Formats: sequence, C-alpha cells, structure tokens
Amino acid sequence: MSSAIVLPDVVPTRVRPHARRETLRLLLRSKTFVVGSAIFSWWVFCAFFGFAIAPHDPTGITPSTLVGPSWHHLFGTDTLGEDVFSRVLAGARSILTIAPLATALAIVAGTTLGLLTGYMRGAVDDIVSRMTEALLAIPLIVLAITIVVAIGHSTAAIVIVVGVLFTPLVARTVRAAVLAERELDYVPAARLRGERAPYIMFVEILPNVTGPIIVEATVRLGYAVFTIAGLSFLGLGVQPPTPDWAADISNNYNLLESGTYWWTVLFGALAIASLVIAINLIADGITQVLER
Amino acid sequence: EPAAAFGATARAAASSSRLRLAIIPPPTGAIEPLTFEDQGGLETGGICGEFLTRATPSKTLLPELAVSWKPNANATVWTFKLRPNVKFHTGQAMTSADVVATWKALASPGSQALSAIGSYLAPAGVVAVDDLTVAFHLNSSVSNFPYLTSSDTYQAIILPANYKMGTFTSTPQTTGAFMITAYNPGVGATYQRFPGWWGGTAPLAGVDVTYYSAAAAADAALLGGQVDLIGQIQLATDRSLFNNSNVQIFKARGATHREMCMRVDVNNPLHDYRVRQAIALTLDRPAIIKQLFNNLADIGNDSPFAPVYGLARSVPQRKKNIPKAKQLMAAAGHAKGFAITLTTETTGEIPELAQIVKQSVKAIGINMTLAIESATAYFAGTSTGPPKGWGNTPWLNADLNITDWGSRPVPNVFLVAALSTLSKSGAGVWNAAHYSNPKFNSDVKSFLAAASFKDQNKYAIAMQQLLLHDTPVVFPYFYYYLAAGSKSVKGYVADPLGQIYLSKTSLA
Amino acid sequence: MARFLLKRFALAIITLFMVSVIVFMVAQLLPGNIGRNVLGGFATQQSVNEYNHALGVDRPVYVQYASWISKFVQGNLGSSLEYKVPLWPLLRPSLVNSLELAAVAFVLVVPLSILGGVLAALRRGRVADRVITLTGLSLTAVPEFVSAIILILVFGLLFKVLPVNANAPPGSGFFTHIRYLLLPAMALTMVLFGYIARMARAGTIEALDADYTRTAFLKGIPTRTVIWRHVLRNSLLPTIAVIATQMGYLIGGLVVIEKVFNYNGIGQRIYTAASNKDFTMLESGVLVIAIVYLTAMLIADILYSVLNPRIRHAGAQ
Amino acid sequence: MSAAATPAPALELEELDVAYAVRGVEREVLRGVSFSVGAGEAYGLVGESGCGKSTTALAVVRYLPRNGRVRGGSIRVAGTDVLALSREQLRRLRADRLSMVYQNPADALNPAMKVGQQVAEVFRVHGVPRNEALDRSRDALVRVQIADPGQVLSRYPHQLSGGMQQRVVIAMALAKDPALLILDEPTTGLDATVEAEVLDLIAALQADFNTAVLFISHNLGVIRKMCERVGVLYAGTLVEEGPVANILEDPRHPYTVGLIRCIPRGGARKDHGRLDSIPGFLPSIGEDLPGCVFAARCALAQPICTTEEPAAHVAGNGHFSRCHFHEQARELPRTVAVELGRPLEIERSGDPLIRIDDVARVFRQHGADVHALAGVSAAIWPGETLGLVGESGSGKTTLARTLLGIVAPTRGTVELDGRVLPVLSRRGQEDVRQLQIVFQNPDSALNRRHQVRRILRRALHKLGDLTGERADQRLLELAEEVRLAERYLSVRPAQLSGGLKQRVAIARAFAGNPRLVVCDEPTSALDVSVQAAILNLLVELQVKERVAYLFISHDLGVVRYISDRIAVLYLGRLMEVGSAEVVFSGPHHPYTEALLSAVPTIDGGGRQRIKLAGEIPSAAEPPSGCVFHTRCHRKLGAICEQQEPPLVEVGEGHVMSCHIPIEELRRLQREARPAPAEEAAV
Ligand SMILES: Nc1ncnc2c1ncn2[C@@H]1O[C@H](COP(=O)(O)OP(=O)(O)OP(=O)(O)O)[C@@H](O)[C@H]1O
Ligand SMILES: Nc1ncnc2c1ncn2[C@@H]1O[C@H](COP(=O)(O)OP(=O)(O)OP(=O)(O)O)[C@@H](O)[C@H]1O
Ligand SMILES: [Mg+2]
Ligand SMILES: [Mg+2]
Repeated sequence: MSSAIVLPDVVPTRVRPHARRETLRLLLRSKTFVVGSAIFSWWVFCAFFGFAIAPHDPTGITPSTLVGPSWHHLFGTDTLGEDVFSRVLAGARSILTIAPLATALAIVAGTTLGLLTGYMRGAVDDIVSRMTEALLAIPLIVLAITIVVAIGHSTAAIVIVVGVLFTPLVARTVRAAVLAERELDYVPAARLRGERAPYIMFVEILPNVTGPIIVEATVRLGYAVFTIAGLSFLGLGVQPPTPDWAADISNNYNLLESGTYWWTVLFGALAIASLVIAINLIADGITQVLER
Repeated sequence: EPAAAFGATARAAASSSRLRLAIIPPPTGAIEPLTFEDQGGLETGGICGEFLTRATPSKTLLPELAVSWKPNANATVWTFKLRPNVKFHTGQAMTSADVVATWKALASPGSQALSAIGSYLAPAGVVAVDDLTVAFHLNSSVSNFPYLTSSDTYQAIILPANYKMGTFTSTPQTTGAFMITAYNPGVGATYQRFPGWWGGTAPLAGVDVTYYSAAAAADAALLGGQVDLIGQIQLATDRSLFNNSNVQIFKARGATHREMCMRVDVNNPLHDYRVRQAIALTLDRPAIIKQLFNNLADIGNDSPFAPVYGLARSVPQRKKNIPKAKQLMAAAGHAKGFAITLTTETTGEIPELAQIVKQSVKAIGINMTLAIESATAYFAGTSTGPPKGWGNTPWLNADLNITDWGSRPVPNVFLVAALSTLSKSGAGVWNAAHYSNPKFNSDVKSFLAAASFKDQNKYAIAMQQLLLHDTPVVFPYFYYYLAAGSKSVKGYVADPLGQIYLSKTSLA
Repeated sequence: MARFLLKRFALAIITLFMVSVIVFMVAQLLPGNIGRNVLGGFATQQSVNEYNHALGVDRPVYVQYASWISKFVQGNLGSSLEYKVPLWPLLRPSLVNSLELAAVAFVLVVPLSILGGVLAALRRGRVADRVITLTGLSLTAVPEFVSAIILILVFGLLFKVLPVNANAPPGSGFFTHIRYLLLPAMALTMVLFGYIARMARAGTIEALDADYTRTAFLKGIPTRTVIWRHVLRNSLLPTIAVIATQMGYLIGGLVVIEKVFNYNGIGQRIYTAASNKDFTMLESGVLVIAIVYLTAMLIADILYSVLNPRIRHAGAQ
Repeated sequence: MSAAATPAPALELEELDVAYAVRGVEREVLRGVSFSVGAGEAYGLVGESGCGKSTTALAVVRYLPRNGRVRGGSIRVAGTDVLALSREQLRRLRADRLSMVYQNPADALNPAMKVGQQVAEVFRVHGVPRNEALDRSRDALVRVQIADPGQVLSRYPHQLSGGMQQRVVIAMALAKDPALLILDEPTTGLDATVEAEVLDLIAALQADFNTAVLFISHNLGVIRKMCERVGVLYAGTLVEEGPVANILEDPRHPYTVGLIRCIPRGGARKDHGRLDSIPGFLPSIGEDLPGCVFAARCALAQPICTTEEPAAHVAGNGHFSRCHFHEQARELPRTVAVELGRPLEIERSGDPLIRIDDVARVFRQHGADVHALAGVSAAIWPGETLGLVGESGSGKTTLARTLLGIVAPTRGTVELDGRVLPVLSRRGQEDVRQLQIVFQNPDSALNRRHQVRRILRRALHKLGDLTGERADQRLLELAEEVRLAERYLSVRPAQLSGGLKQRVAIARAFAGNPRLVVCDEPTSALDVSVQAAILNLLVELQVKERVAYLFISHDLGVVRYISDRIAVLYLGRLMEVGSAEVVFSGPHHPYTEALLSAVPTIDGGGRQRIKLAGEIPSAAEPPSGCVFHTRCHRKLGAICEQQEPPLVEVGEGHVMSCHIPIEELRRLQREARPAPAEEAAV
C-alpha cells in the first residue's frame, strides 16, 4: 500500500504563550500579589524619594515637641519636635537598603552553597548540613546581637551579619530543591553528553530551581526586615538622627504608657507592619502561582 | 547560692510594708563598695550601707556613723568622733578599727574612690586615735574634706575590719537600717529590716529591688502598680511618669550634669580655643533645658560651678550668639566650618542632646557626625597608660564627646579629676578634654585650701573665667536628680547622687 | 525505630559540638582584653595580665576551647566574668523562666494555630480561609516589640487587667505566675500563629487531596470521622516538626520581648552577656539554649516516629 | 442499547456533561456521555490518556475535583439519581451500593493506619461492633486470596507489596457487596505477573458476587480479558460501543481501528513491517469541536466531519459508532506505509560492540545489601537490538546505567570494542559519544527550562562537535529525521505532547551518531497511538544509522516487535537469552513461560495462565540455589533450592539457566499449550 496518505503533523498545537509571560500574567491576577507589590513599591518609592517628598526636614529639631497630629504635622511631632510624618517617609530608606542587601547576599551565597551541597553530596554536604543545624540551634537574634556588638553596628556590619546568618537557611531550601532535581533524568542525560559539574549545576539545574529561590528570597526579605528591626529596636541600628522606624519606636515607646503621645510610635509600627505584610503578600502570591 | 536564697527569703516577704523598688540600670559587675562605680552598684550598696557622714540636697552635712568632726588649723588633719554602740549586721560592734581598715583600703590602689580622695589622702594618713576616734592626715589642706567622707564618696561604706572582698552580697555585714539578704545579679536584691540598727526601727519591713534595663518597663511597672519607687527617672526616658496624677516625682537639685569635652591637644579645629568658644556659643541653653527637662534643670556656664554651689554667680552667663560664633570661626580660619564626629553614649537624654548639638552647630557650618554607642562600648578599653596617660577608652580619648557625670556636694572631683592636668596624685584622671592650664591648676589648689566661702568664691570666679575663655568643656546644664514613686510612698527624699536612703521612708 | 532515634541522637550530639565551636569562635570576636574589661581602667597592666593568666585566656584558643568544653560536659559551666559568681545559679532561674514563658506561649499558640490552619484548609478558598491566612500573615509580620507594646497598652494600662511585667512577685502561686506570663505569651502567640497555622493548613490540604482520603469518603464514612481519623493524623505530622523548630526561638530568641516585659529570661542573660562582654556567660548560655532546642527536636522526632509507622518500621522490610 | 434491556441497570449515564474550571474558564471534559452497565455486567471503558475516563468514574461517585462540575445529564446508580442525592443519602449510597478502586493502591490506603482498621471501617459504618468487624475483615481478605489475613490485618500499608495492597483495596471495595464496582486502571503500574493475578482475582470475584463492574483501562488486551461490552471514549465522547469481540475484531470507528492497528500484535516484528499510528494528538480539554471530535486526526475526514456531529450509527447487537463513514472505517488508509523494513543482517561472528562481563552491583539501602545485579554477562553486536525484560526491580535499569557508566559496577567490566570502559566521569568524550540513552519519562529527561532548539544544539555541540552554521543545518536535519516540525524547536518541553517530547529526547540521543542507544522503557509512559510512532521511528533510525539498541520494556509485545535477541532478567540474574523468535516460541525458561502467559492479548484466548507462587523475593536476600525456585511452577526439588543452575547454551545463540533439561522443558510446555496463539496470528 504505497498509496498511503501520510498525514503531516498538522493538528491544533498546544503552544501556549511564553512561559515567563504566562507566570507574570498569573501573578497580576493574584490579589495578594498585586496588593502586596503596591504597598511594597510605595515604600521603595519612599526609600528613594522619602527625604525629597517629606514636608519637613526629617531630622529638623524644633521647639514644638510632641504636638499631636494636625494638618501641619500629619503624624504629629516627637520629643525633639521632629515631624513624625516626614520621619516615617524618610525612614523607609535605612531598612530598605539594609534588608534587601542582606537578603541578596544570603540568596547569592546560599544558592551557590545549596547547589554545591545538593549536587555534590558527600562530605561537603554533611558538614554544611550539620553547620546549618547548629546555626538553627542558636537563636538567630542572639548570634546577630553578639556579632554586631563585636564588630560594631555599622550598616555594612548588619548587612553582612544578617546575610551570613541567613545563608545556610537559603542553602537548605535550595539544596532540597536541587536534591529533587538531580533525580530527574536530564541530569544523567547531561552527564552522558560529557558535561562538567559546574555546567550541570548552573546551566541545567539552576534555572529549574529559580521558583523556590524566588519564594525563599521574598520570605527571607520579610525575616530580614523583622530581624533588622529587632536589632535596631535594641539600639543596634543606624545612628540618630537618621530616621529609622524601629529605632524611633524604641526611642519613643516609653511615651505610650502615658496614654498620650501614641503618634510617636503608632505610625512607625504601622510602617514596619505594612512593609513586612506587603512582602509576605508578595511571597504568598508568588508561591501560589509557582506551585500551582 | 544567691538564687536559692533569693527565692527562700522572698517567700516570707508578702507584707505590704515592704517597698518594691526599681533600680535602673542593673549593676554591672559584682557589688563591691571599694570598686563599684556604676549607678546600679552604688544604689544597691547604699541601701544597706552607711558612711561617716551623709550629704543632703541642702548641702548640709548630717552625722551618720560619725557624730562630730573638726579640722586642725590649716585643715590638713581632720578628726572624727564615731557613734558609740553601732552594730554591724553580723552583730559585732563598730570601732575605729573598722573605719580605719575601710578608709585605708579606700586610699589604696585599686580603689575607685581615688578619683575623689586620692590626691589628698594616703593609706598611712588614716589613724585610729582611740576606739571611737579616727584622724585623717591629708597631704594638703582640704577645707571641705568631711563632704568626701559622706555618702557622696559612695565607695566609703563602712565595713568591718575583717571584711573579705567578694562577700558583700552573700553575708549582711554593714551597719544600715536594712541588711541585704539576697542578691541575684541583673535580676534583683532583697533587704530585711535590721533590728539592731543604732537609729531604732525603720518603718519598712524590707525592700525588694528589681533591676530594669529598659526605663519603659520600669515605668510600666510603676504605672501598673508593680513597683512603688523608681530610683532614678528622667524626662527624656520616662516622660509618661510626668504630670501623671498617680505618680509623685521626688526632686533633688544638684550638680548632676553632662560634659561635652573637646580635646585641646589634637591637631584639628578644636585645637583652637576660638572654635571651642564658637561651638559653646551656638547652644540655646534655656531652650534645651525646656526641651529635655521641662525646666527641671539649672543652666550651665561651661564650668562645674553648678548654681547649687552658689559659687562664681557674679560671672555673666554664656548665651547663644551665632554672629559672634561666626566671627570666632572666621578668626580661627574656619569660616567655612568643618566636619567632625561627636562620640557619646546611649544614656538618658544624651542622644537627644547630641542631636541638638549637631543641629545647633550647623549654624556655623560645622558638619557633625554622631557616633552614639552603648555605655559599655563607650567606657570600654583602658583608661590609664599610653598613649597619653588616658589609655584608649573612647570616653577619655574621642576628639569630641559627651559624658554623664553624677552630682557631688562640692566641686572638688570635677575640678581635680576632670579639669586638672594629669598627675601621679590622681589629678586629671578623667580629664577627657586633656585640658592643661597651670594657672587653673594652682587656682584649684588654692580653692581646695580656702577655708572661708569668700575665698573659695574668689578662686571659683577666677577658674570660671579661665574656663569660659579656654572652653575645654561645655557644661550645658545641671539637671535635677529625679525619682518617681506611687502616691503611697511617704518620707522619701531624693538624693542628688542617687543614693536611695530608705531608713525614714514608709508606705501609706 | 530505635536505630532511627539513635541516629538522630548521634546527630544531635554532633550538632551540639558544632554549636559550641561556633559560639566559642563568635565569642572570640568580641573585642577588648578580658582582664581589662573586668578590672576596669585603673588596674595596672600587670594585675590585668595576672587576671588573664588566672583565667587562662592568655593560652592559645584551641586549648581554651578544650578546657571550657571538657569542664562543660562535666557540668561545670565556670563562673561569670562580670558578676564573678558561678554561672549555673545565674542561668538556671533564667532558663526556668524562659521555659515557663515558652510553655505558656505553647499552650496558647499550638491549639489555636492548628485549629486555625485546619479550619482554613477545610474552608479552602472561602472567606474563612482568606481571613485566617491573612490575619496569620499580618500578625506574624508585625515585629514582636510592636505587638508587645500594643498589648501592654491595651491590657496593662488601658484596662489594667493584666500585669505589664512578666515577673510574678516571688513566692506567688501557679496561677499568678500564669497571669503574669500572659501578655508576653500573647505577644509570642501573635508572632507564631501565622507560621504554624500556615503549616497546619498546608498539611491538611495535602491530606485532604490524598487518595486515601477519597477512599475513606467513598467508604461512606461521615465527614467528621474522615477528618479526625484519616486527614488530621497525617496532616499534623509535619506540623510537629515545624513547632519543634520554633523551640530555639521560644527559649532563647525572646531578647526583645523579655526586654519589653523586663522578664529575666535566658535571652536577656545572653544579651547582657554579649553587650557586657561576659564571655563565659555568653558561651555557656548559648550552649544551654542549644541543648534545650535539640532536646525539643529529639522529642519531636520521637513523637513523629511514634505517629508515623513508615519511620517506626524503617528497615523492618 | 442492549444493556438497557436489563430491568434496573447498575449504572446509567445520560448525556453527561462535565467541565473543569481552569483559571476561571469552564472547560468541557465530558461531552454528552451516555452508556449503561447492566446488573452483574462488566463494562469496559477504553481511551487514551486524558480522554476523560477517570472523570467519568469520579462523576459517578460524585467525587470530582474541586474545580470540576457536572454541567448536565444524569447519573443513575441502581435506579437512584446520584446527582439528586443529599449529602447524607450520598454517604449511604457510598456505604452500601457503590465502590471504587483506582490506580495506585499505595496511595489509596492510609499510611498511618493499620490495614485491619481500614478494612474494618467498611463494616463499622454499618454499625457493626469492633471485634465482629475485625472478624469480617479477616473473611474479606480471605476472599481476595490473601494467605494469612491475620498477619496482613496487623500491618501497615507500606509493609505490603503493590499486589497485596491492591488486593486489600479490592477487598474493601467488595466487602459491602456493592451494586456497582468501578475499577479505574486497577492494574496499571503493577507487574505483568502481579497484574495477571489481580485480574484473575477480579474476574473470579465478579463471577461469584455478580457485581456490575465499570472497568476503566487504556489496555485493550485487559479489556478483552475482563469485559463483555466496551465503550471507546475519545475527547470526552463515547465514539463507539459494543460487545468486546465485535469492537476488537470488527471496529466501526476510525479511532478504534487506528488504536488496534497501533498495537504490535501476535508475532508482529520490525522486519515484517511498520506499525500503523494515529498522527497528532488528543485535543486539549475545553477545545471547541463542532463536528466529529476525531476529525482532526482522521484520515477519512471530509468537510462534513468538521461541521456536523455524527449520530450513533448502529451496527447490530448493540454495537454503534459515531462516525459519518462508519462503513469505510475498516478501510481507513494507513498513515504509515507498510514498506517492509529490510531485515538488517547482523554480523555476530565479529567482535561485539559492547560486552558486559560478570557485572554485579550492590546498593546499600537502610542496612541491607540490595543485589541489583548479580553477575550478568552479555554482548551486543553492532546494529542489533537486545531486548531486556523482567519484572520491576529485576535490575534492568541498573544494568543499563552500569553499561552507560552512570552507575559503577561493584564487580565485572564493561567493554567497548574490546576496551574496558571506566565509569562515566573518567570516559573520554569519544567514548561518551558512542553510548546514549532514551529515558522512560520524557518529562524528566528534558530540561523544562530550555527550549528544544537549545537542548538539541547543545547536544550537537557536545556530541557532534558542531557549532554555528553547520549546527543549525544539522539541527534541521535531525528534527526532520525524528519528524519534529520546525515550529516546535522554539518552544519549551512543557508545551509539547508526550510523543513530541520523546521525539526530542530521541533526537538528542542521535545528535552525535551513537553506536549504542539504551532505551529504558521509552514508550511505557505514552499512549499506544504514540508508542507505535515512536517504535517506527526507532526502527527507521536503526536501519539508517545501523545503531544498536538495548531495549528495556515491560511490554512483551513491544519487545518482541523490536528486538533481535531477548534477555530475561530475574532478581539481577539472567534467566535466558536468545533470539526473539526462540524465546517466544520456546522451549523457554519457566520464568519466561510464566511472563508470557501473564500477558493479556487483544486476540483473546492466548495461553492458559500460569500462576506464580508468592511474591517476588527481595533483592536484599535472594533465595538460595536457583533464585526462581521460590515461585517456579516446574520446580524439580532440592536441587533447585541448593544449586544455582549455570547459564548453558541450549540451542544456537540460546542460553538458559535451569536445572530442567531443554528437551524435558520442550515436552512439558507442548502439553501445557495446545495451539499457540502467536503462530496463528503471524
Ligand atoms: N482537576 C482538574 N482540573 C483541570 N483539568 C483536569 C483536572 N483533572 C483532569 N483534568 C483534565 O481532564 C482531562 C481528562 O482527565 P482524566 O483524568 O479523566 O483522563 P483519563 O482518561 O483518566 O486519563 P488517564 O488515562 O491518564 O487517567 C485531561 O485532559 C486532564 O488533563
Ligand atoms: N540508587 C539506588 N539505591 C538503592 N537501591 C537501588 C537503587 N537503584 C536501584 N535500586 C534497587 O535495585 C534493584 C533493581 O532496580 P532497577 O531500577 O534496576 O530495577 P528495574 O528492573 O529497572 O525496575 P523497573 O522495571 O521498575 O524500572 C531494585 O530492588 C531497586 O530497589
Ligand atoms: Mg485516569
Ligand atoms: Mg527501570
């Protein structure tokens, strides 16, 4: 039967739009993500332009101390007569420089470590895992405090400390993901092409674990803010008069007990909360989209 | 084992006539009269300890373990008559031997009291005349020596001759109205009324001390009715206690103050006295006092002569004067200003003060960076020895710094330890400005020797003028020492130096 | 199972060793000469050297480590550099306090958050779910000092129903203790609720979607029974581990809360130790926390393996 | 509809429409499915993956996924309208009348509960007291032929083998003596031998319970074995229905015809001709199909097919087909020319391409030594296909991986052209190129983050040393060779169907003209229609490139179709090696015999089943002597338990490891099998 009709492969193909664009579309559908990013971008904007758009000099000491909220001082003034509203706006800068830097550090280091340990396994893996375990056994804040006290609380110091302390946590997540990936056949397939380990780790596996990494990054960012705020609440943050939410709270929260003067603390607190919530919302959205 | 003891005695102690006292911050280091130098320490020790004499805010000196005292002609030898039948908590009676032992130790190396007395008294100078008489042979004449034997030399708690270092908190062995029965570092201490107290019976059955590291927590406790009294408070850190109907504030006008020291010996703009004057001239002191203390402070005139002393009042007060300051800067060749770092500690209102200074000096083009560290970090390091004799601790070596100073009944310590040139005798040990002016040094000597107030004032005026000119240190204010208590606290008197004297206090 | 637990125990020991090394190294970072820090500025260099020699801190680091750790395992924690008294009497009450607080927080947060999580899972996608998840998210997000302060304001000062300091007056009874611990415990609950609830939710959802749950439903078993017998048993397993991992934080990580409530927990101890450079206190304190944490983990492992036959019979087939 | 004749059908579907909401959009999965299962009848539902079989089942038990919804139609179980039931009524229905068994028994049982409790529950819901329930459970297990029920009841699921687990599940399903039992691929994923056991069991039970059964499967052989009537489901539409025999022997729908042609049946072999296949693939759910759902892939398709929905054309005795051209269905033109692939003459006198010499591999798994391979020796000559069969866990993959160097042997050597090969990491690029692999699961074999073009280009670069211009050129040729339309080069694997993915994987393997390609169950994850195409492709490539294959598969039909020689592996040991013909026609090793007998064939009849005693022993503690003796139905006696039989030559190129002399075997097996079906079918 040479008269066979050979149907060409013409069938409604299921070529969906580009995967990455797809993900983005889904993200934009997710309410949590949208709300989260809205708030987050607002604070990022403030981090850049907070000082510029602040109605008063955020570090301008004036005789009008502890004035309640009013049109002139939207959020009132603090014990030094500084405008709280302006300080809240400008306060975004310190936290939004330190936290993302620390997170970035942790992600880069952690990812590399995770890839190495997850793919190579063996002694390196064991040691690093133990290390991680050990670090988890020590309350993070305690370590952070100790080291910061030791090397002084400069911005760089805090970034490095938090970054380094988060690294094994990131590594753990990445490692888990990598362990799952290396079981997939494309890894032996690559080896059967004669690929070297670094290529397999960074070109073959890495792109497949970006999902968990992104999620981890957002979650970590949240914790970074949390931790750094804690440090700065304990007086291990930026130097006054630099506006900083947590520091301002810690300087003023004793005022609360008087019942009055709540504005010196409330807005800073709300700012921190909103920022971390925003980050968590983003993380939530991303997780839902990536893990559907 | 203190912890256990703490629990043990505590169980018995529920009676309402026990005072619940908040001390902030907790003592650092062991409670050891001879060596403690921190607020928490001296308060903890002072509750059970007594001194030869007790200073009062009104500057009158009350007899305590000494009943009377008198100098020789040129005030180089002071003879103290001791109170008879005083018992230590151990039961043994107090005699001159105990006083001599205590004071020899105070005058020996390693004693923190040296800063106050080291320059006049050597161990050999302390001699027992008879069982109840002690004589102090000073190596120069000091007209107001008795003040140095008072509660203000807080290391000078009289201890038994057989006292062993390190046993202060484990065995009650002082003479006070209360005996320390438990001490848990960083947590609290317990005191019981001492039945055998020479002064009779104290109204309170005992005292329960809780240490706080955060003022806010202590305030919350007072407001929440969990403590009756807070040893020391401040507007800056305890604002919630002020104008609050349930809280009574105890004031003690004194010489408690902050010193902004400017190194005179390093080659930077501060080297020039005109720059230092200019900086001093930028401060609007009345405004600062209003802002930081709600006016509960006396204005300072850049000398240790606090208004309470009544000395050198005739010298005009330095006032804010930007044009003049600018001129001085220009004259010093810094018309454009300069950048400099101000190092200080997170104590009380100091951070705020630092920020105010930073803002004030902007007016004359000085761009100031703040380095505010924890008190521990600020006082860390060595304070003796090389490079310049002050070791390497920030508080004595930073180019520009602000340090907290306790009150003294007489300005001696400020003059000798903080402003005189460094010397073997212990002078200048706390001279953070590294100020050195022979004229000033000799004036200090004469001042100390001067018997009459008139003479003292004469030298005071001289020194005041020197300091106004050289301005090694800015004394912006002398703030009142404040304590806060619930309405039920009766008969408590705050002490400018922070001694918490409870033998006459009671709870309504 | 025995061998599984043995393995875990061995690992815990190794981890502990690592912790000791880490903390010792970190402590070495702390600047300043111990003798100088302790004796203060006026001490002569010679006496400082003598002091250091007496302490043995002039020996090489590894020697110091060896002597420290060997003493530690013999139960001798040495004595505080700052207070010059033996460490254990200092640490023990603090540790006890921390454990008390942790316990109360535990009793509050665990049932609450698990309930929340399971509820959310059962109402997946509905309002209840969104509410629980988002509240949890937000509560967890708010830094502990913020929530603590607000709690103090409301319960301690506005309504005056709860004491604002966590330290019960000495000698007071059990319930008084609890009362005093309530506020900080609530603050902790806020921090942990979202986290644990989230895990519980995830676990429950997974179990709900599992085939065996379908089997159970198709057997005609009433919903409630299915949830109890089939879903929860499997879904709460992972949650146990999650809760255990929080122990470290609950015991030693409460520096901030303890500060706000002036609670004498081990976190405070370590914090002051760190800032006052009390090396011995710092090292031993952290190690103690680590021990507690790892014990908690071990207990969790035991629980886990008891509830999870797969592990219980590991190797047995 | 004949089934409707019986008074109250056990199951009756009418115009059932089901849709899944995907991202807010409702997508149609079942399009007006109607059929009925008479009381006591066994009804089969076939169709390729994704056509809606499980959905149908889940709709019946009203357990659709959260996003699924019945949009229309009715479901009646033994007369009661399922969709109208209240929660409680539904619960009762499930408790009394309705049971379902699905694919993966391991997941179907609660890992945290003892088997006993779980079985007992079935009785407890009827308020039976605990201990009585337990007794009944024991009986239930006895009924599913579980040797010592007491033992099993007190165990946890994970302590049971797959076959055991499925038995337990079936026991639970039948315990309540339901009116309708739904079996959704109950044996997929089980080994051939185990599958046979379970199927026999079901058949037996169904007979004596006379429960109505809805049997879902994609395997026509199984359906033939198990069912009286069968419905062919395609894209959520029942395209053909009728008595099994009619459907299989006289199909009236092009799709059914295609399906049957795809399967390598009877003695089909690569050198007898290509398999036919169905081009293209299943429309994705919710696709708008105005006319005939199959039109897009139908060689008979006319304009009308895409516009008009075909009615059900009855072809007598309850056999109907939804095709406009149901008469021509049988003349459906082949999509692939039959053109006889010229048989490659394989030169076995020379050196083999690959020689495996006494290779053993031990894995350490919690404490125990798992002997995955225990001394396997084999050789593959250029251009030939060595088929490797054996039950799950017999060591097939391990052998393959050892050969490729991914797994290092604990003993023995792998030689290429007489040179000993080191493990992969120490092989030179040249050797690496010689040996390639096609994995079982294309999803995991292709990096989902890399575009097809990138995947292939990299392979060309590393294996073919090609870059730039020449690479692009070769890329297109390669795509052409594996029938991969160019437009697919620029997409990611996720956007390809299983078959297309496997083509990419094959293209990658052939990027650098390898001399041996290992195919580890390359088609077992694919539907038959696609499988055929892939097999054809492999054969074509072999003819063109003279490449040798090591072809691993569970499916004996497939192995027989593609292999020149076949090796039978059991517990990491070779039981028999020989030319495909010999191994199939026999005399064969008892184990081989059992394997062959286990396979349900479309042609029905087949050999009479040989029951294998007991379970596959664990590779951790293999039996003494002949490892097969524990299950062997021809066991001689002590000798089998004591001495391991050597692997001896019993005919030219035919080696076997059995104590029974070959002649004896021939005789025994003649008796066992009157008229071998294969020969007939060739
Ligand atoms: N929850 C769901 N949401 C969306 N689509 C689904 C869902 N479940 C199944 N599908 C899709 O519906 C179609 C039919 O699924 P179903 O499981 O009924 O097919 P099947 O015939 O059972 O396939 P298989 O033979 O693989 O089991 C498939 O395309 C599948 O992808
Ligand atoms: N990496 C490994 N670690 C431990 N044991 C393994 C490993 N790989 C395989 N095994 C064991 O070796 C034996 C053979 O495994 P293998 O995968 O080769 O069998 P198979 O014939 O490929 O099975 P299947 O047909 O299911 O693919 C099994 O008992 C398996 O459990
Ligand atoms: Mg299915
Ligand atoms: Mg395999």
